[in-house]
Amino acid sequence: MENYFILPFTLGMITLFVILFIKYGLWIARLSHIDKLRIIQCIFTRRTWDAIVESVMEGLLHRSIFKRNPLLGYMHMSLAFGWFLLIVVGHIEGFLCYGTFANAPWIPIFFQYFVHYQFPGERIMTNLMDFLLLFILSGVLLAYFKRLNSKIFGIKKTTKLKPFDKMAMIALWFIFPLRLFAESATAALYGNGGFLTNSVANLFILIHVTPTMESILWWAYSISLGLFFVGMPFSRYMHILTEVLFIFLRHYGIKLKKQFNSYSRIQVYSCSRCGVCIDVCQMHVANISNNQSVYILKNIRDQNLTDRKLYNCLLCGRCEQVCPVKINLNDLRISQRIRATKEYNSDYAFLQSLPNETPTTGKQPEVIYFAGCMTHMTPGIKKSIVKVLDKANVNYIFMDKEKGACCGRPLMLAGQYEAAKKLIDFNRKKILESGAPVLLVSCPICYKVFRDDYELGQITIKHHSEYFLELVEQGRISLKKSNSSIVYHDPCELGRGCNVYEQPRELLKKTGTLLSAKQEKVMSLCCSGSLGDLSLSMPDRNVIKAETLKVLLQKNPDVLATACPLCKKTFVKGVNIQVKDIAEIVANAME
Amino acid sequence: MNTEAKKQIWSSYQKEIADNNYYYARSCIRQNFFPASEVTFLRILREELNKNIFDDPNHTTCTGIGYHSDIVPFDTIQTVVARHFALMTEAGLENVAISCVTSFGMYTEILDLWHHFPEQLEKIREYLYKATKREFNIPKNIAHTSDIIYKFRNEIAEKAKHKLINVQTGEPLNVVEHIGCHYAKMFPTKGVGGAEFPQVLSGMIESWGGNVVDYPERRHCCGFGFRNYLVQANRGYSVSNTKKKLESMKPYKPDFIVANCPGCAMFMDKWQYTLAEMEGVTYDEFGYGIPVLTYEEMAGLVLGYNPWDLGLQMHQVQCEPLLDKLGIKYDPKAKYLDKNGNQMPLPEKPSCLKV
Amino acid sequence: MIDVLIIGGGIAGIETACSLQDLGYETVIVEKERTIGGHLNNWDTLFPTHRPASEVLEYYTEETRKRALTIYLNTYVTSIIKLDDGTFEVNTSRDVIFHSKTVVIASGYSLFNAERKEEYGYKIYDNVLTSADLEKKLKTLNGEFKTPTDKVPEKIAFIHCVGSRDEKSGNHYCSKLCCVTAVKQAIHMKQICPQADIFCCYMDLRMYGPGFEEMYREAQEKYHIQFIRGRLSEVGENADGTLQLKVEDTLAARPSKIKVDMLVLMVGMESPQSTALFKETCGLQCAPNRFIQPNDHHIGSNKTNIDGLFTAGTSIGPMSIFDTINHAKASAITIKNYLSRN
Amino acid sequence: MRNFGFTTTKSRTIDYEKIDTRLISYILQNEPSFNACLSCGSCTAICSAGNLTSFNIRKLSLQIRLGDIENTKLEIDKCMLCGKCLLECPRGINTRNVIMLIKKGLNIIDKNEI
Repeated sequence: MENYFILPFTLGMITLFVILFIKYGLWIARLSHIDKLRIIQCIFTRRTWDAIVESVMEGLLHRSIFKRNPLLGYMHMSLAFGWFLLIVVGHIEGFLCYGTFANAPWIPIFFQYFVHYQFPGERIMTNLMDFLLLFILSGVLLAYFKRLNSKIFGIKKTTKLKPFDKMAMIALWFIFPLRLFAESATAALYGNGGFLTNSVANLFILIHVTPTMESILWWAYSISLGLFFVGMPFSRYMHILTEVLFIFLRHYGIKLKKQFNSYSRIQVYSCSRCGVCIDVCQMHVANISNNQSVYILKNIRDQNLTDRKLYNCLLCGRCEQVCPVKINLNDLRISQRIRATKEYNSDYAFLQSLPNETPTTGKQPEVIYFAGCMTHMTPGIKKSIVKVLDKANVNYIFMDKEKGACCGRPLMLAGQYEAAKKLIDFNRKKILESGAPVLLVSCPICYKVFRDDYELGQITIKHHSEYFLELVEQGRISLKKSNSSIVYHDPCELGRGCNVYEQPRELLKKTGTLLSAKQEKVMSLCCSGSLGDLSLSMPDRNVIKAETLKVLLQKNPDVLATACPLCKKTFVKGVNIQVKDIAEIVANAME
Repeated sequence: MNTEAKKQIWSSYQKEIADNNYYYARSCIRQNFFPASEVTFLRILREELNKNIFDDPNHTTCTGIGYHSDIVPFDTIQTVVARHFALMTEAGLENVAISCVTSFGMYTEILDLWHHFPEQLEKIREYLYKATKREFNIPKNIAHTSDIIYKFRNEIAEKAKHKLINVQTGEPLNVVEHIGCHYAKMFPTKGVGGAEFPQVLSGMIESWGGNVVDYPERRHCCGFGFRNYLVQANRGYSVSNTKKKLESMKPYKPDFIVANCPGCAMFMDKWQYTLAEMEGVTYDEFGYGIPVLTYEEMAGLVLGYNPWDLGLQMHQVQCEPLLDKLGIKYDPKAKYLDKNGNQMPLPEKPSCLKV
Repeated sequence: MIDVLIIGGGIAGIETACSLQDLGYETVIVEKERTIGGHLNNWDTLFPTHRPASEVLEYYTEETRKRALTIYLNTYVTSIIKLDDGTFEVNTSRDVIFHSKTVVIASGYSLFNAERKEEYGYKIYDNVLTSADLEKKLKTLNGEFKTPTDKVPEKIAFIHCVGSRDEKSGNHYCSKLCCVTAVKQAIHMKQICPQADIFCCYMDLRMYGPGFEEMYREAQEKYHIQFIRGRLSEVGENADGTLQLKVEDTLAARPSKIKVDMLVLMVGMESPQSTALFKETCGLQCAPNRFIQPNDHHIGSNKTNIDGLFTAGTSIGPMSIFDTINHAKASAITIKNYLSRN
Repeated sequence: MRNFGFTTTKSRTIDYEKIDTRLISYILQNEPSFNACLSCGSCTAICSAGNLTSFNIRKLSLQIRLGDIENTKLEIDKCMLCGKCLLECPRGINTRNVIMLIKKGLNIIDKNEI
């Protein structure tokens, strides 16, 4: 009769397992056939081990958060790893006491209540459990503080909560203090506590603790556990287990598709809302604080994502770089845009009626050059590219010299996937027909889409910074070093988008003194001109740009170099120093 | 609306109109579509106002329709007009009274041309002499016949048997006046009130007790536009313009329309039938259409002439509701009797417009 | 013998007097109305800040009082005669003859009489106002704004260039301030009648001054005022008393008709009749636009063809308050140079 | 209805009483900067789609204001969303968002949701 208090816990746990079983079962069942095959093929390979290691490192130890913010990392770690150990050690304790691991699930949870007698290693285990409890409680204490004042964690904003989240969170906050009090009450009555529980028990003895009070405390502990378990699948704490599932699937090579599918859903539910992405988002500069990835994922879960939030993102990818769970935040957002706009894709019927002429050079061309819309707005870059190609004696075709269709990336960014495919087909045909082995592009926006979506077969796609470096290395052009100091801005699409960081720097080092910026390479700031954002107003863009420029120009360089016509156009209206594309710098430095 | 200020503006331009002794230049359209209008005009001038007006059997069309449809050369037309002046000169007259607004525009234009290019006048004199052995003087005064009625509107008002008042309510009738484009839009100084505010018809209406409706499309063309009507494929354009006017005046519930140009009167009348047949719309409250009168017919009604003698039965939109409002007695049986009292064939009934 | 006689007690005249007093000269102002301040008395708010016109007026009233400026009110000049000794004899309606070393014409402007554009229906249709009428209405506004026919307006149109840039009005020149005034008034109307649709029909928008373009943009973006590029051709009255405007939307290249409850005509500035009188009595040279011809457009805009006769403010052409005050200050310095040389 | 071999033509006159404001209100609600257009035409001159077709975004923006939804449907599909107009606009109008709002607006008008 007096053991009924285990019911809330037990029912809660059963509910949790049933729900998780159904949810995960459905998600995995809904993965594509190929993805399922991938899982089966990889399950007995090293990948599983890697996934286990990462699960421990990230899911339990929260290494990535630790790296970014030790205090926040400690908080996450103490809760996750501490609790995990509490369960593991609890089971060992049960084993030591009963001689078997096949105990009822509530035995390790309420061990102190059930076992008042001595068993081998009892003192060590009790004190170890007390230590773990203290470890967790320190994390809980930090969590209280974080709610009250997130700033001490170096976080500017914290996430807002829904009722289920609140319930689960409050339950979570109570679980461990209640466990402490319940165990202490038992210790006060039966003297079976460790160093922590005994200390609290000494206080309890002062107020004459009774078995009824003990019972109430164990009930409360059980209820808070039960509430937490019931609330968990409907709250952000769902991430605790989903994250592990995601880590495994990721290791098995499952990739995010353009369409929002079951894997996307797993990613969405893997977000722990640690808030690291909020911190790195440049939108704060413009006082925009409702559109960061964590909110978007939350909105996707709650199905209340508005267009304004969905489209108000530069898609710079900085949040993706810091996400401890490595969620594909950009692609998730784009998949939402695809979903939101799928009813009104254009068919570009006019492309069919355009004269289909692929320019030729007579000889076998080495390169086909695609300038793209943005390069046509920066004639300096276009002229420089042509100058370098001529100087190096490259036999090339200028694909869109007079007229050209857009590459499709801007459409892609807006979610117009079907429409973009039409443009891709149109351009793809021209590129393939040219017979050139290399596609040269001078705009990272185009570069990204050519690499990811064009399926150009044997043709290698090169950004001009890569190609020019090759020309230098092959001795087809030589560069003269000047004494001007240069700071390089990594365009989002080229750097984080295509992992090209070093070639532009190599080239720049040959033409001048390259200065480093405080935030560069993977953490480089966005210029604010991004086509990824549809709703950001011009004044807000200007504010963000000013902040980026402040970082870039800290060391007073002579030249601000970039490798993207859009970045150049964006910066040029905000600074007094020279803003040059790498193509222009190379063209000027040619001997 | 400040009507006083409005009236002041509308009467601010006046022109000189001869007092007596006119050479009458008839109108092709008027005598065909409103066969009693010109007779009524002559009757009013001769019987009511005791004026001398010469109705010459020798005069011809001015060829204005041919001119505006690009099939008669301008030199030819000038010679035809010169012949009319010769007939006037031969009749010992100096003032022309022109029944048609397009003719009025043609005469005015030609005189203006001769004024600026005297060599052209000499050439035309030569042409006319070669062709007919006639010679001519430039008329002293050119007036449209509506100008003459306007000039004597107060005399007519004195003799009026009926006023433009709804006898059932005692309220003045709402009258839409429409001025032909060629009356004053080409030579504003040649029209009473100029181009923007021609007063020639509104003056008559107000003198005879009616209320002039000022509606937004008051100055818009009736839709005739010669070329637009003469080519069947273009008629949609013509009827659309009329529709625009009718739609604009409809909210004012006009009791009738009066026009000084025979073409305008014809089109605003006949197109109401066409629009009713094509689109099922009428522009009055009860489905009869808005009656369209020439100013001669209006003057005739005011002077108490028999509506059937005025030829009102020849209109598309029937005039009986208007006659009832004016309190004019008429014999419905006599409507389609000819001048000898024989029954004429009855017109077909339109499918939409009530008769 | 007074140093400077100033004709006109508007802001140009008062500012000239103040500046001259600071430079140590004795001035007399002659004003035809019974108060000083000129047109500013009838104005509600000023562009581009929407500040009450009364603030500026109060400033000058206070200055006048503090400085004890000599002003003859209800007095108008009947002739200016330049004497052989280079001084001036100025006759007035009051049988007072002034003798002064110099004269400043600060007689300002008069508003274009919108009745001259008959087709716009001013004084014919009740709901046609001029920009000046609207200012008066706003100045005395008590409670809800209603049109002259007592309706809360749902649609209002502002017509730019009434009597300006119009050969038919006899004025080829641009009055310069009507554009920005229209934008200011449109914003004001939108603020007090938020439900109203507001149109501005313009030929060109000349937002030349500081803050003007910004205000125009605000009018578009924040107040959703619709700018239609096209000049009003004709106004008709609908059966329900609303006005029907015919304007070509020249950007769409299509005629348009707009039904409005109230029409505001942005009347331009004209040279006042007195200028013609001065021209007659002392041979003052006027420009083809009938305003006084400055002796030199660039470096002598306060001078006239007559030595000792100066101008301040809009007597030489349309000017904003900002420009007028500067021109008046410049006038004072020009006069100082003249007086100290002679 | 009788056929006379001709019909009335629709008036070209813009009647502000009869303008279909569904699309323009939807756009302005979500992108107020659209109202700041000066009709300068720089967007149109630089337009990638305009280089390949008759697409004229300046004209289109006027037509949208005047409620010409049918023509907008035909025209808007030509835009490739490349964003050159965004960089060119002297009034900083968020043109790409306007385009997406037009597309969405037309879609929800089709569904009778506005």
